[in-house]
Amino acid sequence: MMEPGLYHLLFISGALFFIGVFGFFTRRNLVTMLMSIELILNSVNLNFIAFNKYLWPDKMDGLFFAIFIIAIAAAEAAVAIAIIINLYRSHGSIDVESAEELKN
Amino acid sequence: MNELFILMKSELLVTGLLFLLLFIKIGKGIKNESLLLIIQSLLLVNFIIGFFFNKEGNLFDGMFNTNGLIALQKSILSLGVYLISLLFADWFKKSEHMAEFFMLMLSALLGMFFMISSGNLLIFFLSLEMATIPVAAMVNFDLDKKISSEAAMKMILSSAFSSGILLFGISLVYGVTGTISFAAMPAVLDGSPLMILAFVFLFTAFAFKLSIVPFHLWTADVYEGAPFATTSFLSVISKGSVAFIFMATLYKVFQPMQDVWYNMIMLLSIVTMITGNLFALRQQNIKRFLAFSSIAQVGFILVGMSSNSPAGTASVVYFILVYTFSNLAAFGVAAAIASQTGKEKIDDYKGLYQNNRFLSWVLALALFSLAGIPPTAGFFGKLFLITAGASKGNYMFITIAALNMIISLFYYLKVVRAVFMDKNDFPVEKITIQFSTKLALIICSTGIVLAGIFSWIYDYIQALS
Amino acid sequence: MSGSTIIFFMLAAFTLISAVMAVSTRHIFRAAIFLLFTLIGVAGLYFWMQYDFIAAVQIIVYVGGITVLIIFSIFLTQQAGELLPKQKMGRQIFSALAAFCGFALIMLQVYQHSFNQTTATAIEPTVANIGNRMLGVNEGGYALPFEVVSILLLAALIGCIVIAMRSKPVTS
Amino acid sequence: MPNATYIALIPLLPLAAFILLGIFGRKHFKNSAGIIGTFLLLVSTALALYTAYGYFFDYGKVNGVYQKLIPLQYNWLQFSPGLSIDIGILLDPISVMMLVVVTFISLMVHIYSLAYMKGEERFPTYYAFLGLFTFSMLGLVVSSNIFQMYIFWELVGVSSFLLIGYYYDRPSAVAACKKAFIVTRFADLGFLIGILVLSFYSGTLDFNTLIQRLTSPESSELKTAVAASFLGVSALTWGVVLVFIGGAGKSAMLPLHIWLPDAMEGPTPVSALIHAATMVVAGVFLVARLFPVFSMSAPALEIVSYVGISSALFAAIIACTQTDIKRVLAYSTMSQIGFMMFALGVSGSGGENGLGFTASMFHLFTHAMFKALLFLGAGAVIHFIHSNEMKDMGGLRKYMPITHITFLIACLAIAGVPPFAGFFSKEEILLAAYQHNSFIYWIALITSGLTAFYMFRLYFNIFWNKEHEPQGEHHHGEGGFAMMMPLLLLAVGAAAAGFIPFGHFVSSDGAALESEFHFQFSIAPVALGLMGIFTAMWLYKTKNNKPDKIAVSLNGFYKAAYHKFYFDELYQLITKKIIFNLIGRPAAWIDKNVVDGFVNATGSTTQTISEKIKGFQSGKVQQYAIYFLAGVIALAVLFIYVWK
Repeated sequence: MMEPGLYHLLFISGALFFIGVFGFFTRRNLVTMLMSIELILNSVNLNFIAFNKYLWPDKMDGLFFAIFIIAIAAAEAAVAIAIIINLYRSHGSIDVESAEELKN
Repeated sequence: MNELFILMKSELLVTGLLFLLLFIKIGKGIKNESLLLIIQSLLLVNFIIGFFFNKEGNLFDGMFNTNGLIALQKSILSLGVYLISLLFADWFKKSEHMAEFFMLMLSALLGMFFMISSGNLLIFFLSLEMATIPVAAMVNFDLDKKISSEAAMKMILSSAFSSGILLFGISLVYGVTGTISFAAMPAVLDGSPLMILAFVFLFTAFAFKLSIVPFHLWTADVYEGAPFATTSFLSVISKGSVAFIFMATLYKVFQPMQDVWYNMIMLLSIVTMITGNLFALRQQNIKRFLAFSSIAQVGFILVGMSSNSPAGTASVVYFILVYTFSNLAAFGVAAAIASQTGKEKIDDYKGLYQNNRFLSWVLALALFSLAGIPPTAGFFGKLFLITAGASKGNYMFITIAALNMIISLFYYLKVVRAVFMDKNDFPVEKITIQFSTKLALIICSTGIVLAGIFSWIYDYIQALS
Repeated sequence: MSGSTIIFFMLAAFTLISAVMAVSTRHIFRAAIFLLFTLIGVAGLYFWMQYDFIAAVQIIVYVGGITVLIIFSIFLTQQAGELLPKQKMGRQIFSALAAFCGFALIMLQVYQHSFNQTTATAIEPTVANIGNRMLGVNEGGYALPFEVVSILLLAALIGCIVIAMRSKPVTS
Repeated sequence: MPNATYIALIPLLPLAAFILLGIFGRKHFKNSAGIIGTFLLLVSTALALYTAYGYFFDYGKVNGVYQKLIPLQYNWLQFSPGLSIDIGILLDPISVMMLVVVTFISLMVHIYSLAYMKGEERFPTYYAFLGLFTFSMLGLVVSSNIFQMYIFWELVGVSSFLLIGYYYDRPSAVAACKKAFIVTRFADLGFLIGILVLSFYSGTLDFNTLIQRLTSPESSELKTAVAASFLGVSALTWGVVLVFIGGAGKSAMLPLHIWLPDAMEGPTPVSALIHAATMVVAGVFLVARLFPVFSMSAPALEIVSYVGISSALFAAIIACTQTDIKRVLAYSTMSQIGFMMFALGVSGSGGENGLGFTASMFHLFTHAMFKALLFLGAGAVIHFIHSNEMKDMGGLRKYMPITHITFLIACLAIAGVPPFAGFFSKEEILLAAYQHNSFIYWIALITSGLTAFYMFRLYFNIFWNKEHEPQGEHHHGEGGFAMMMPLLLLAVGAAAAGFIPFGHFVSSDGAALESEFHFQFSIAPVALGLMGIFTAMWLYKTKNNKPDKIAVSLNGFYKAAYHKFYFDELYQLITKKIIFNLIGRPAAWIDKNVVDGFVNATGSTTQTISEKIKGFQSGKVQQYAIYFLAGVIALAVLFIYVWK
């Protein structure tokens, strides 16, 4: 087996991304869906850092992108959790299938 | 330093407004009525200042760009926000958290300003999120309604998923090209399969925000559940801003890949128009109806966008201006009716004309404009889009677009017929309209009529693009 | 096989297995803990790449912030000991298929692509370098995004407060 | 040079009437709306006559050729340096003639409506709409730019929509106006695309430049337009054929005529305006306006002439069987417009060849007179009887002498009996057809015989046949002076208009065209016409059962014609078949008898499809995300592997 490098990291991040996507599709609990989103964002961060390190170390674009993504993830998670808690209070459940009144 | 204040004047002004509101809220002691008046006048000032001290230039190593066209686009968005503050006065006054609502709306607007001006994928992504996350909170503002929180949940989860896809796309673009700057990108785009893949990922984020089929599924649910003020913000301001930056990105950054994106846009435009029309036909709720009709309108915007020419830019900007007037007028009328009677169904609109002449005429005008019937401005808007799109010589595409325009007549006329001609034993009773709402409806109607007749408006936009 | 390689593969396996567990276990607390492990695994990968600063941020913000937030929300919304509801089999299969197709497509393209590479000298990702750029306004400076994010966080804060601070009971 | 202000006032005065009455009419001019509208139009008519006098006898002619003058041009929207939308006035023989026709007929309708529409609740609205309608048509005829014309063209559509749906509390009126609007918009789509094609190849929207660029043999634009082809047909032909589709829609040519008979739901004076001078002749005018370009494409001209002749024959046959008098007149309009169309189709451009063009315009002119007269007369009859059905009429000659005489004049004119107006124009058309295409000539000859027959069938059924029995109610006579004056004026026109040496004024190239009389040539049409008249007289002059007997013996054909050759049914059948195969649920569709089949069927197809696809909008956010990802993957695969 060769020295681990860019392609290995891309494999990990791709796998992580689609594990997250799978979780997002199948989890019925809203909080666990949010957790899947965090997995997706993490995989993207991994991509950025890997590209930064192995391909473009002359600038730090990828690194900074990753830092800002973490900040955005925090903001998004906070608002999402506020919304989920509010939904819990009005619907009495955080099952995604309990909130399907709007359709067609 | 002086230059920073001039180039970023809109952004600084909106930030200033945001903090002013924050301090007012902390200080307390102001009634909703007077606060709303203050906000409205500040937003008007914001709109007016958009026309002064415009300069071309960039800041922060090209992360922030501005020019006459961008300033005009910002002015259109400011106008929309100002109209929203007037239109839904009734709802604002009743709301407990009006100041917060405006703070969120202003921060979303600020995000859109940065987005339009962005010269780099990072700032673009951040401002896109900034234009989304506060809106998700705004969707939840009917705090005592179940559907409002359901809509907010759908919005935040869908948009988080979409940003995940977008970010993956951006990371691939970064990996392939080594840059995230818009200016440097065209030179290093290689059109390799991985690049196309990355572009598709990137593209879908725009498609999501613009509600292009098949990335539109959240739209109608969120529109229906959200309060009217948020719905109209989403369908007009949010869509407009994304359309602007989308166009700029396609024309400037992805110019080398135009063969790919032309086909993609053509395909999705056709699918979007058809799907939007088909779904609009069967809607009973006025918000859902307008949601799907706006999806069909986006299909049309894509027709103009596909032209990849200054004429395309001008036609899209012009159309969005007209669309702002028409759609806000339609939402304004619907909100006025809903806030006093709670009626949101099209069947409830039967015989509206009997007691509410003014509202009926404004609604009819707005729908005619959306349907593109001359001599309303909507006709010219669609016409310019089609003419711009036709410059590519793809007549099949243009014919399909024009056919869809006729199909859309069916459902717009259906509503107009309900309002004017259908009989109803219990029509909507006489509705008292707030002064500011009336003012906004008059501004919108005037805009619908005059934006078509005054050719200098289009000439002005064209001169800038 | 060098020690660094072994560490890499262990980290990778740890991350991916935790991630799979995080999306498949039916105990919600375990899911949260596996998520934590995944995040730590990713932080480990950053360390392995010698990007210490980002690894530290990852641990502080994710592990210290977001995971705690998630666990709090679990406390607020979930009865302890209850298993998560099961998704329909059809949906599970279809989702797995879709995710796998996407993964295969991306991997196919990535492995077929020969990436360009810079020849310029690298900048070490030290805290000093990062700090200088974070607040720089010239080439390579990130002051503007920094400010934008700060306003975004403010807006998110306002949004959260309004939504969570509800006084009236739900009517319909 | 003409004075631009006067000419601009011609369309602007009716617009002023529209704005004034539309905004203030209901409050301030409840009773005086009619007078105001009529007065403004009177001024406008006077100005039009003045302009016509000036153009034809003073400044219009240079070296024996009528010039195309542009007294007013305002650059409205500049697309690119060469391409702009202007608002302007183009004066040439046909537009000047149309100015006179439109204002005159509209004035007659205005005066007539003073009495006819008296006491209507929305009287001011009615006059406002009439003003808008007149304004749009006048704007259309003077357009100097093809795009300006398109805008007015759409405005004509909108205002006819408003007028046909004037009685908006009648469901049939609502259905009719919707049908008219949507069918003509389908056709307008052809026009719009045609404009795009023509302007794309000519690089201009201005009529004069466009015609010049696409007709002069050495121009490069013409060469590219002829060379470019799509599906084996040159771009030039596509362009003009698409424009013709627009014209055919407005002019109710086969098969886009389905809206016309239903459009009778509007008030009768409006029908007079639509049929005589405004909406339906717009299509003929459009072809005439672009005639030089049409004449560059032989296939296009052939399409025009065959569509024209088949509409003429088809409508004449249907008209023989209708019992609603307004429907008879509607089909007769369609038939006469068909005459004008094929006259254009068989014409060439310039000199002696342009006989068809002159004949067509001449017929448009005379037809305006007698068709307006027929409709207004029919309006008087309906006013008197309170019914549209022939069976309720008969023996009215004693009760309405003026209407009777004027109606007779109009019938003689349309039947082509010398020396009434229709004789001259129809004869020219037949001559043009004879010289060009003998097949069309024979069909046209038969049609003109049929025309005489159905018109006199109408005439005898209304004024002779059985005796009228006053049913006790008090009779308000024929209607006042306001209703009779237009009839008399139009009767003078219908009787005498034929003596105008029309070819001197209007011809395809502006130079005078001598029209000759061939005595021998007119024998056949006149004889056929008289034969038609006498047949009608024999059948319908007195009450008898001959028509029924004939109907029985011709059972199948009569029935087919009575049902408009099952045209609506055919439409339904075709659409149903398509839906059949698409959805596979035949049974539910068969017994559903929809009147405006095509429009409704399209509507319900889309409705059904939209019902089918609602599953996509399931309300499940995870499903949305799956579709999202599927869309991403599909697009990526499509553009990476398939569509490179």
